[in-house]
Amino acid sequence: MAISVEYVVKETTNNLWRNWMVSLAAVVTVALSLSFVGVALLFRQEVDNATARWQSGVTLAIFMNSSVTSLSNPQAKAVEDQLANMSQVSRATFCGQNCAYREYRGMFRGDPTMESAITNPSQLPVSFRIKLKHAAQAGSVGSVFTNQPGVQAIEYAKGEVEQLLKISSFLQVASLVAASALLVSSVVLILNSIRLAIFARRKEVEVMKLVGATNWFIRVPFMAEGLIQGLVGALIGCGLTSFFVSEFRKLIAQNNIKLLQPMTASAGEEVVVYILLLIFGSLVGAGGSAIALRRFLDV
Amino acid sequence: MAISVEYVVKETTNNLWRNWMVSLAAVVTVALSLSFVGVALLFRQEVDNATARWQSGVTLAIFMNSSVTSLSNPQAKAVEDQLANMSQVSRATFCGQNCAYREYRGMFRGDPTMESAITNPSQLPVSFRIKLKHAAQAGSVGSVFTNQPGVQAIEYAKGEVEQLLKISSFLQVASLVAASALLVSSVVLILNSIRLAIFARRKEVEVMKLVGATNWFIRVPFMAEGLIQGLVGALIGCGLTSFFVSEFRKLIAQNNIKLLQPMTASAGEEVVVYILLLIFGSLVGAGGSAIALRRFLDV
Amino acid sequence: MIRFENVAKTYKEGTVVALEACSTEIQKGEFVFLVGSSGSGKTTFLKLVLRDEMPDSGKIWVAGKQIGKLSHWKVPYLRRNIGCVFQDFRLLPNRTVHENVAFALEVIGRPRHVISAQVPQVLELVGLLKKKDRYPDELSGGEQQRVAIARAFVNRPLVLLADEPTGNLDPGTTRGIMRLLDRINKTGTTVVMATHDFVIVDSMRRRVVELSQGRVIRDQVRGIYGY
Amino acid sequence: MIRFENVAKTYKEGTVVALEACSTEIQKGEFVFLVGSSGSGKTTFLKLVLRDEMPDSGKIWVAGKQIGKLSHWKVPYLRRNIGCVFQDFRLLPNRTVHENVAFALEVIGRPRHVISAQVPQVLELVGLLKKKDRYPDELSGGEQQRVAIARAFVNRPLVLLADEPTGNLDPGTTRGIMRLLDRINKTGTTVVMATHDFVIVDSMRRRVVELSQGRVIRDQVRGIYGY
Ligand SMILES: Nc1ncnc2c1ncn2[C@@H]1O[C@H](COP(=O)(O)OP(=O)(O)OP(=O)(O)O)[C@@H](O)[C@H]1O
Ligand SMILES: Nc1ncnc2c1ncn2[C@@H]1O[C@H](COP(=O)(O)OP(=O)(O)OP(=O)(O)O)[C@@H](O)[C@H]1O
Ligand SMILES: [Mg+2]
Ligand SMILES: [Mg+2]
Repeated sequence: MAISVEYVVKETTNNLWRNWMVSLAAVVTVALSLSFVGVALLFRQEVDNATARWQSGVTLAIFMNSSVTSLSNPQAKAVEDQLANMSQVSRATFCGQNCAYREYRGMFRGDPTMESAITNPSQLPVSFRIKLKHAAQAGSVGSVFTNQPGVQAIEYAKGEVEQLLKISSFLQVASLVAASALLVSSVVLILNSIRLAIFARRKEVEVMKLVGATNWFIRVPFMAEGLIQGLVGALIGCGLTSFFVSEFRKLIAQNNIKLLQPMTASAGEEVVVYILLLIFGSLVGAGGSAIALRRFLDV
Repeated sequence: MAISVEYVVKETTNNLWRNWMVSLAAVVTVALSLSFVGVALLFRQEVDNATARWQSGVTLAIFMNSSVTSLSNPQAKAVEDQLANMSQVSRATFCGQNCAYREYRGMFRGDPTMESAITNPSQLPVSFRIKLKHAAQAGSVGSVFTNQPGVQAIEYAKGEVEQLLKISSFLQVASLVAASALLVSSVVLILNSIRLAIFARRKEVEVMKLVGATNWFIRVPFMAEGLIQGLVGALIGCGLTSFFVSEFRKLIAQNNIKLLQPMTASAGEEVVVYILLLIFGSLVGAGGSAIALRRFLDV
Repeated sequence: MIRFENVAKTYKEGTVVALEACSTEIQKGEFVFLVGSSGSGKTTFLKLVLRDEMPDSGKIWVAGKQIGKLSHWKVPYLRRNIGCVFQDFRLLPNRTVHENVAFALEVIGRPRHVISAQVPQVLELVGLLKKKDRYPDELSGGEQQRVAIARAFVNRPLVLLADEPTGNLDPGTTRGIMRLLDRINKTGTTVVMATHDFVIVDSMRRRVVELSQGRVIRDQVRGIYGY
Repeated sequence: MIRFENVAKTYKEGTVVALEACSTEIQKGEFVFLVGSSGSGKTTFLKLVLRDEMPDSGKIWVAGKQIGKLSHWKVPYLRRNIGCVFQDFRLLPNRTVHENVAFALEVIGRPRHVISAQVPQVLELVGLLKKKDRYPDELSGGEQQRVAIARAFVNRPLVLLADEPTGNLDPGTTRGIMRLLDRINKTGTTVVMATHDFVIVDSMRRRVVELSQGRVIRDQVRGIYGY
């Protein structure tokens, strides 16, 4: 049997309006919880992108003694040969004193202490920058060179990247935990708003059943209610996510926070996140309705 | 008329149990929203403490040319005299090459590039570290020395502190906005759970009114319900706050994130935050009950 | 029109017996009083006809269909052939008389022109056309019950079930309702009415089916309330 | 015991008149039938006595107090002097007979030993002591109404109000309820009962107050339902 769209719209609007407080709370909670999900997802994407850049660089560096100033030094040569023969190494490049000086200048531009400290490439040690096939092998490759003559130190490119990854994964876990707790609240709120709608209309439902309305005719307006709450919540959640992320980027850009600067996500990646949020929203709405209809609507 | 405690406990437990789903959602939402409040408050406290330390240090530094190696240099002497005569300056200390070297070693401990770069105090510039009466005067004081002979650069201690303050205030605003939206949801959820309890017991309430139960006798179990939800939510919120904050500290300590290391709050400050959360929780609970009783319980 | 064959129905997992080996047959166009003391199973009988409850055992035919075999989604279509009237009217308080009656047609998807044709017709029949814009609480009990009957009858059901439709009404109003049910019955609609009102039963002299502890203990063509 | 002086009561901002210039007096220990057609104001009369509604004008005395002047928090104490019985019983389905009756004492803060003494006594009076552990839906309609009467009476009220207490019951059960009310009246309790059941009114021959459109149009000492 055809259910007129007009009827569903009218009844759903009525239902939403009658318990506007609960509907609003449901929408707000869905929006918040999905914005947590959205921020966590986008953040993850951005951190992935940022660390991908880092990873395209160096995973391991072997610093030579100050006595070693170029590749022509036999100790440097020995290291180079060894690296060339290691299957775990995907690429190894030599960074001479000029390379080190360029890097140093770039790192400490605008910092007078540091700038005045090194004024000559010869002050800096040379090093090998090694890209591995698998980052996890960094330790085993590094240990080979630990006591090699001429080698001053092994540096793993972990420092900042790892800190960034750890803080971001901590924040992600925290926000996903908050999001899932909120999603539970959202489902309960949606469920409740439908339950109250069902209750407010219990007499009508009773009469409908008596005079032979089909079950779907009775159910559809309530289902539409849950779906709308979920979707509106998700839309607002998308807005919040985009607002938060763009504000955060602005803040980072304005303040020149170097560590976080490479964090970006492409428009395509953002859209995927928003679509995910909308899907989540409708699932939450549909889930809430389904439970409410099952438990409180006896048709 | 005395209301027996046993009666209130029994009825309140029943009410909470009957709509455990809504009660749970209410408690979870209160807990989450208060943990946002708690984290925001504690974070603010910690950032205050951290920046207070920074501020007890230096707000302005004047770096001298590499030709200036000690206070006995007339250019250094000139700067020192000028500083001594400026009323805006609260304290100015000279940091010679040994002082600079100590600082440098501390800053880059464990970083071979940097450690091997400077192996001698004579490689570093000397500087004056100045504490001002009002941080806002940093610009005007600094500008006096900009073109002074022997001065290489003026550094303002703003960089990191300001970044920290900006990011933390952004996170605080975001989490307080989320917290207030969630507090609204909490009130609605508590209100709802009481509304459902009132509804589930409407027949009993009707009989109670008929046989002459006093209004308070009828109200108290419902009020207790809201209060308990608010308080339990607040307790869990305190737990979440303390868990989050301690995990965050652990993370920072483990990873040697220097910028964030000075962030701590004393036990007393934490306790104040927890008490605030408990007060918020009971206010939310009482607010929710009050609205529900007013709107849905006709006594 | 309605046939019960050895129907048994219990509540609360068999602990409360409502109907037991109940068999009877009601023909098209009959007017039947269902009598019996409180708890004898009258309401249960009517609920079974409406398939609001399912029998524990036995077979029930309504309008030619064995309703035990009816699939779940067909139940609404069965109900469109059955009108229902209750003691407590069950009108929607926020709808006018006209809207209350029209509601019954709307929710089964009748087009608007059918509704605007049929509702005034049935309101005329129950004598409430002039009060069609009043709300239920602006009507007397008897008038409200007539609206309920109009709603039950607007879809021209084959059967009209009435569960103590006059229990709340004063004797004068009761007589009005009975005349109305009689008129509806004369249009060919089968009427089954559960009642405690022996004055009505005794004065109308229609078929009386008496239940006692869930069994048919009497079936009289032109019966009275007691023996 | 109950005195109405020119009481008027309207609903819906004065648009629906329920009582108009209604004056009457009921003495301690009387048994009064309140009759009148549907919508004549019987239920409104009882609600005013209970202070469930407030009159628009006029004065009402119950048990020696003018209840219009009663402050809000004293209303519960007024109600402890008044027992109420309704057509639909209003029992709590998840409590046994004993618990239903005890509930009325619990919620007014009676100590437990008083409850365990009084409840069996009143259940004895209504003849349900043996069924005290049953739940309402395991009882017949008449038995349920007797539980409701027990609950209304357990606190030994001065007045017992009954609004169509036999509307749902079959004639045999109705007679049982009337005997019980009669017994309660003989203990000295004033009984006011609104009813449509002319058979009862005509057979009991007690004082009859008839309302019509909110006015007392008849007050007969040993009256009948009609004229
Ligand atoms: N939903 C239910 N749950 C449990 N028992 C029920 C239910 N409905 C009815 N009963 C029991 O089934 C039996 C028959 O009830 P039914 O309502 O059919 O009687 P009735 O003849 O309509 O009585 P009345 O004249 O009081 O309306 C009774 O013992 C009743 O207590
Ligand atoms: N809550 C209410 N809101 C609006 N009108 C009401 C309300 N309660 C009663 N009325 C109206 O007041 C008038 C008197 O109603 P009341 O219930 O007192 O009559 P009654 O004598 O008890 O009738 P019945 O025999 O049908 O029970 C009626 O017209 C009724 O419609
Ligand atoms: Mg029945
Ligand atoms: Mg009435």
